[in-house]
Amino acid sequence: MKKEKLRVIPPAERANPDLESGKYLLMWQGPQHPGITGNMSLKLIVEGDSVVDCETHVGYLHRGFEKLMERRLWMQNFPLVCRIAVPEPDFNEYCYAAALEELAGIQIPDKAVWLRTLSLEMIRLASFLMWIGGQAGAFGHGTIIQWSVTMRDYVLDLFEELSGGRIYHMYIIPGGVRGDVPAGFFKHVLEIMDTVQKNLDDIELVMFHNVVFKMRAEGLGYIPADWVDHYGITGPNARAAGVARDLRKDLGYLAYPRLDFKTIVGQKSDAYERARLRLLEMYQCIDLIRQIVDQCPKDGPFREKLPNPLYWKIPAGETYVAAECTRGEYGFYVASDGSDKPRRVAVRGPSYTHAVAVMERLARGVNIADVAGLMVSLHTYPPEIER
Amino acid sequence: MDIKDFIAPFAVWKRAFEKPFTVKKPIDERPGAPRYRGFHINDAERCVGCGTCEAICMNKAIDLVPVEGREAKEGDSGLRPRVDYGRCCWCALCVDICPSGSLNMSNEYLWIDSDPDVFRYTPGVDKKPWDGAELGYRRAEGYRLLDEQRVPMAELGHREAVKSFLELVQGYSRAQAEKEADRCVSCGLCIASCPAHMDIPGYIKAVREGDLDTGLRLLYETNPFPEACGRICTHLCEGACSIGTGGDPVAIRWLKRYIADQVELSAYAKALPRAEPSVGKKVAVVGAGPGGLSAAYYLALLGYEVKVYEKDGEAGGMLRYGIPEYRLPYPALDKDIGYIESLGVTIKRGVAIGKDLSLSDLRRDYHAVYLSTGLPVAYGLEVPGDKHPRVLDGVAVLAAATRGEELGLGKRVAVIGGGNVAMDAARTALRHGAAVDILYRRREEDMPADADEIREAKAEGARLIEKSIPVEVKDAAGALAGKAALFVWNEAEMVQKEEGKRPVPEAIPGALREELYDSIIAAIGQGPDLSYVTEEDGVPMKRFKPLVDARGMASPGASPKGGAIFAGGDLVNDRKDAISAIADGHRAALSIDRHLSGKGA
Amino acid sequence: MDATSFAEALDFAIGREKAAVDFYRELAALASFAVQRSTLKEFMTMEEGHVAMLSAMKARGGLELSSAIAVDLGLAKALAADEKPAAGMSFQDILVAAVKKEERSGELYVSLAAASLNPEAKAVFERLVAEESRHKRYFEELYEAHIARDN
Amino acid sequence: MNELATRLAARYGARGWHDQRADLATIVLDADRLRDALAYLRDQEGYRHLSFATAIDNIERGVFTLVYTLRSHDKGHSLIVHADIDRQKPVVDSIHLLWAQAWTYQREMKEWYGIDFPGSPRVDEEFVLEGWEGPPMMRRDFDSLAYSDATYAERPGRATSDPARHMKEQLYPEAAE
Amino acid sequence: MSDKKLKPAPLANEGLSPDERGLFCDAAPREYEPAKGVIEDFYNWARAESLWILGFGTGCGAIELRPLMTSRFDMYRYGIQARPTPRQSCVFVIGGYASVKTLKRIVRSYEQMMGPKFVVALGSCTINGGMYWDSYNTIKRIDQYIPVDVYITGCMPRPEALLAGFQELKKIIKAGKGEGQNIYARDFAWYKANQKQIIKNWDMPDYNW
Repeated sequence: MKKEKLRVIPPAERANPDLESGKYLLMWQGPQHPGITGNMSLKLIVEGDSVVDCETHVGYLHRGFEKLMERRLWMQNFPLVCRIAVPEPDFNEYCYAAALEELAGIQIPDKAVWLRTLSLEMIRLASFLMWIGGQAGAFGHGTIIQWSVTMRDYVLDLFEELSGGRIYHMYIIPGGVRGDVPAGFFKHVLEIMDTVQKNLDDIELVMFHNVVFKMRAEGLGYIPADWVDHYGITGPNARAAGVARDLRKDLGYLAYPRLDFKTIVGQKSDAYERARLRLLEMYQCIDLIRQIVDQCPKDGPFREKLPNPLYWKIPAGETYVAAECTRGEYGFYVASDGSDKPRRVAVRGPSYTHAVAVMERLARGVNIADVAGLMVSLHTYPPEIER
Repeated sequence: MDIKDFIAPFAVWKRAFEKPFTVKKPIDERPGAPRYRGFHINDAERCVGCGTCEAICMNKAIDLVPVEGREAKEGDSGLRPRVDYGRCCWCALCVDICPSGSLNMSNEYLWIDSDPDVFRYTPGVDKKPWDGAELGYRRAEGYRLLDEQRVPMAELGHREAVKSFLELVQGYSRAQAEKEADRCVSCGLCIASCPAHMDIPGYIKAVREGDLDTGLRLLYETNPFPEACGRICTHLCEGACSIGTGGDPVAIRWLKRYIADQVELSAYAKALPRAEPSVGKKVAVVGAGPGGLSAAYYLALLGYEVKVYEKDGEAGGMLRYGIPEYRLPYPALDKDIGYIESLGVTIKRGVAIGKDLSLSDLRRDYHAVYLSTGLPVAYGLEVPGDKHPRVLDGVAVLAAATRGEELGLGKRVAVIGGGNVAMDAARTALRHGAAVDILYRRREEDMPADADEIREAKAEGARLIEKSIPVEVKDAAGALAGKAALFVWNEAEMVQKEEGKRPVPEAIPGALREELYDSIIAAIGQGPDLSYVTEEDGVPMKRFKPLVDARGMASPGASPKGGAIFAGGDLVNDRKDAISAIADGHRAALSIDRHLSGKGA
Repeated sequence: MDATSFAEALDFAIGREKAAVDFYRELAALASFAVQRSTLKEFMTMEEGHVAMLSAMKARGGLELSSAIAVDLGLAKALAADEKPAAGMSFQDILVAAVKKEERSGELYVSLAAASLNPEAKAVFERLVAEESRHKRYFEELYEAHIARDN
Repeated sequence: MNELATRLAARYGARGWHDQRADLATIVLDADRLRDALAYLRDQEGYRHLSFATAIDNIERGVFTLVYTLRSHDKGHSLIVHADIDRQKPVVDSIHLLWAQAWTYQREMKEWYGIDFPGSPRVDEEFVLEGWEGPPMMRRDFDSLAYSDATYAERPGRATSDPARHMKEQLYPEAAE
Repeated sequence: MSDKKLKPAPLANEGLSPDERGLFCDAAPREYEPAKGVIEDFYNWARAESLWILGFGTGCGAIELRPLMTSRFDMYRYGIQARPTPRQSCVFVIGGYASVKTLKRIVRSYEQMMGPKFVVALGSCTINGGMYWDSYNTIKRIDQYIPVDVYITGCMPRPEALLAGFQELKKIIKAGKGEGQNIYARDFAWYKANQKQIIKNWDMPDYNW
């Protein structure tokens, strides 16, 4: 079986099927559906068991963050932003904090830089661990999630120890971080990394050398490299298509320039390749975390003193701060009018394009049973689309 | 696809005998981490009910509620935060910002109920299983959202200070003032403690926002002596400041001074309210101290024609004659008084009531009279020998210094007393090159003087001799007779004689000490001079002072022929500080207006 | 002086209180302005109250005085009131005179109690010692609160 | 980067180039030349990646300010392009043909601000809201709290006191206001 | 709550096309009629020990269900499992905030669930709006729209708290006090009125079963 033959590039134009003809069936996948990530829905038009057309419907999780943030003080938004993306809140915290610091002209202490990097890498690992369970599950493979979610839980235990929160850490606060690492924390980190790595080895064997997974994932959802710019695809989805873009390298924020890592690039750009690339990035995370533990300064302040948060005004200006999250470019656009509240905060989540424009296009021609697997292979997360 | 893809998955069978991941009894076995952000706990004793937690809470999860058995008192609103767990997001910003550090979080996270209305409680007041939890979120060492340190005030060094009467405190620059104002959380706990109930959060906000005209207007709403109070106020407000519960209180006094210093006198009129049109009534004020002039200011604003009678050559009362120049320079005081005069208030300087004019004259010529004559009479030591020519009285020494007279205190000076007059006298003597001992009957912590004053007097070189009961003043022997005196005191120990009362100094038998001084300045207390009030004025008196009602009126049964008499300030109240006198003056002005206009009688 | 009976002892005490009334009356005659007179009158009225109280006790034939001796704040000993208050007397002058007077009364009753053979009279004098200590304490507290605020 | 500013100024009347960071600049354009300028930036200047597009309601000036953030990965530089459009007549050219995901942003702006992009796919459909009857909710004159209070029931029984007022009532009620 | 005793509004599946209308039941929900004595006790025990959750992640709360479902917390050993369809589920977990758009699906899913059915609400948001108290798109009190049996506070409540919530629910069910379904039937008109007040495009049947 030649794999290349499986790569079907769906048509650019939307189909306009005649639903009255009886040839097609309109079906909804979601919001309450086991084959959907998060609370969103796909409106599928199917012919037999293959999808003719797909429309994404979002908004089930719309809370109006961007409006609410305009009502709150700069510091009051800090607990709010992490809720935008539940599996990886820290990217929100970082982008928001960094944007504020840039606008207010605040330099954060070196220790905070390292601890921020640590928490971003830890949550990257945790988020990938949750994703990989979902990816396997979407192809009917229930074992992986039993392992990987537990591994994720171990990472969350670390977060709990560090920040006092399991899901919402609220650790990266404008000005630095909220506390130094507790005694013995780095030791725990290294222990957990060993456990996770061992488990990843198992997952590698069981999932990536599983004939069922291979057959279902290979060739599914092929993204040509020239779509990357056209669709604004970022992160592993772009890297799996052979486009070497990693904001950690490109922007060189936080402590990344001081860490030793290479951008992992794929080639085949199908669901299997993307999954494999993410697995490699998980190994990379573990490696980075070990480097951070090794290099993080032991002493020094962890937060810059800021003005009274009740009246903190940020000089008028605007900025866009992006970071490489698990799924790609995560960014906060923050505009200040010089008052004590933001004028506008806009959140750029990678799922915005991956789950809508890209998904709609890729779903065409796919077997219904593979829609869930395809969606998970794009690693989307609805709340960052609708905020 | 190769054979490995079929076989590899079986490899993990090797894990079958490893320890499973499963937690046996999750609910029992997994307490929250030591830093876990669980339910709130609050030390209700340390909490002062400032509501800063409520202000920072973006979820509006916190209400401040009255608590049974907890009354409002100075520096404590008596309210306590109540948390709605239908709102809380466990971000702990409330913990991070809490000025007193009383609010924390336990590591408890289990709370399940069928009734959605139960998820509210007042931590530290309503009993909860997690009260007193050892573990849970506390703000990290070295991490606070509020700045616990006051912006340092530039002051003359102590060595420099004693060489001259230059003002010690330099005042804040704009950047410093705005930074200091930024420390305030606008809780308003201070307002109740200020005798004048000034809108302190309001004018601090004005400083923060650089709107000094508004700041000045807010100051003058309750206090027409911002320059003076900005320097010498007893700042009870700072004692009540919620920020002071976990650090330095906000420098409220210096911020007040900053506002007044920054606005030129010529620009005052633009910022401040104009006087009402004349109501055609006249009021006399006796005594041009802070209280009398305050009454005059507010009366003038209300449209009264006000004349102030002052026995001394200059207006200002104790602010001028009692407080040395290095604490309150005369130009600053002149600015306050100058603005009051600019509203049309006439100050008759050098006119003593009781001598040049009688009180009944005033009652005849004015619709109302306000007595604000303060406490000009210094009390004596009342020990044998206290009439020795080298025993001086503190008030007189300070007044002479103000007048620029030669003091001739000599090289060795004793100051008897622990109040602000004693400190001022001691520091004045230091500036005249004397070596100064301050003798006080009790301990340093019992001294009624401001802590700052005591600290500075000591820093400038005064020696503090605590627990010393005056026994006798003896004339010096030989050539020094009449020119120096021996001060004899008895060393004392503090004895707690009665439960709940302050300890009493008791002389240690035989522990007599004596020391030769060129001058002995008695500053043990002062009393009023009421020789100008006669029985005909109808002023009821008790314990050597006029009795006033809640309105400040001292002549409830005043005959219809004469104007009513009101009294206030040190003469009447027990606080005996400038800000209380100012508050009395303001209150009396309003009462006089109500009395004369017939409003709200 | 040797008081022999309850009634006589009380009579003696009433006499002392009456003398106190006269003391304040004499001072008031010296006074030159209103507040002095009103203060002295205040104290005088208090002493008249004592007279009335003791007289009533005598009539009822029972002693209704507490035996609790008030704590001595130690001011009386320290104060030197050699001179009698004069026309320009201040509150301090008046209070010093009052404290001294109460102290003298107390001392007198102490010696009377010691000298009394009649247990009844002795008891009366002892109670009067306590009573006078409380009067003195009253003036001492006034002195602390109004005069020696700063020392 | 100033050469780019000059070229954009000459070709599209761009102005107000501001370097926010070494790798981020902002610039202002006229709305009617926006699409051409974006196409130029994409095709000629290497700004091939559209990070996001959004709008700001500058109600004080009576305009919506559009925000397009482009990135040139070759130059390692991002450019935020602004264009004001009349708040009363919020219509602007669609760029859905330039970037394949742009229509989603435009759909969002249509729903959230009421800015129309004629020709953009599904632009008139509801995006995140359903059955919304209020005005576009990201407009500054829409008050979220007032709407929420009027629409969604709150659990009763809450009351708070202001410390200063409470202390006045308890400690010195006699003082005049 | 006295205002719950509204007169039942005339409800019908009007507005739906005739053939669609035929797909739904056209009768108001009824209260559950318990069996006699021990038999009902037995039923309740059985119900309590097999809680089947509807797999519908309505808010952030869904994220802590995964650890619960998987090996570390392993809820299967407590007789709890997730089901893909409302028709097979008896427990609805409201995972925090509910936007209006989701509420519509919540109502629909809830009504389609088999009785006796129970609702567990997670987090501050379900109790009084939580951090989205001033949002234009989220409700503040879920109990205005569907009856709730157990509330679990937290943001997010941990898996252990969820588990404790389910244990509490079990106790309630065993005691025969899981009244949610009956309350919904009794105050049906009130719930419908509340739902319709905020779900502006009511294009679904009034009777969703």
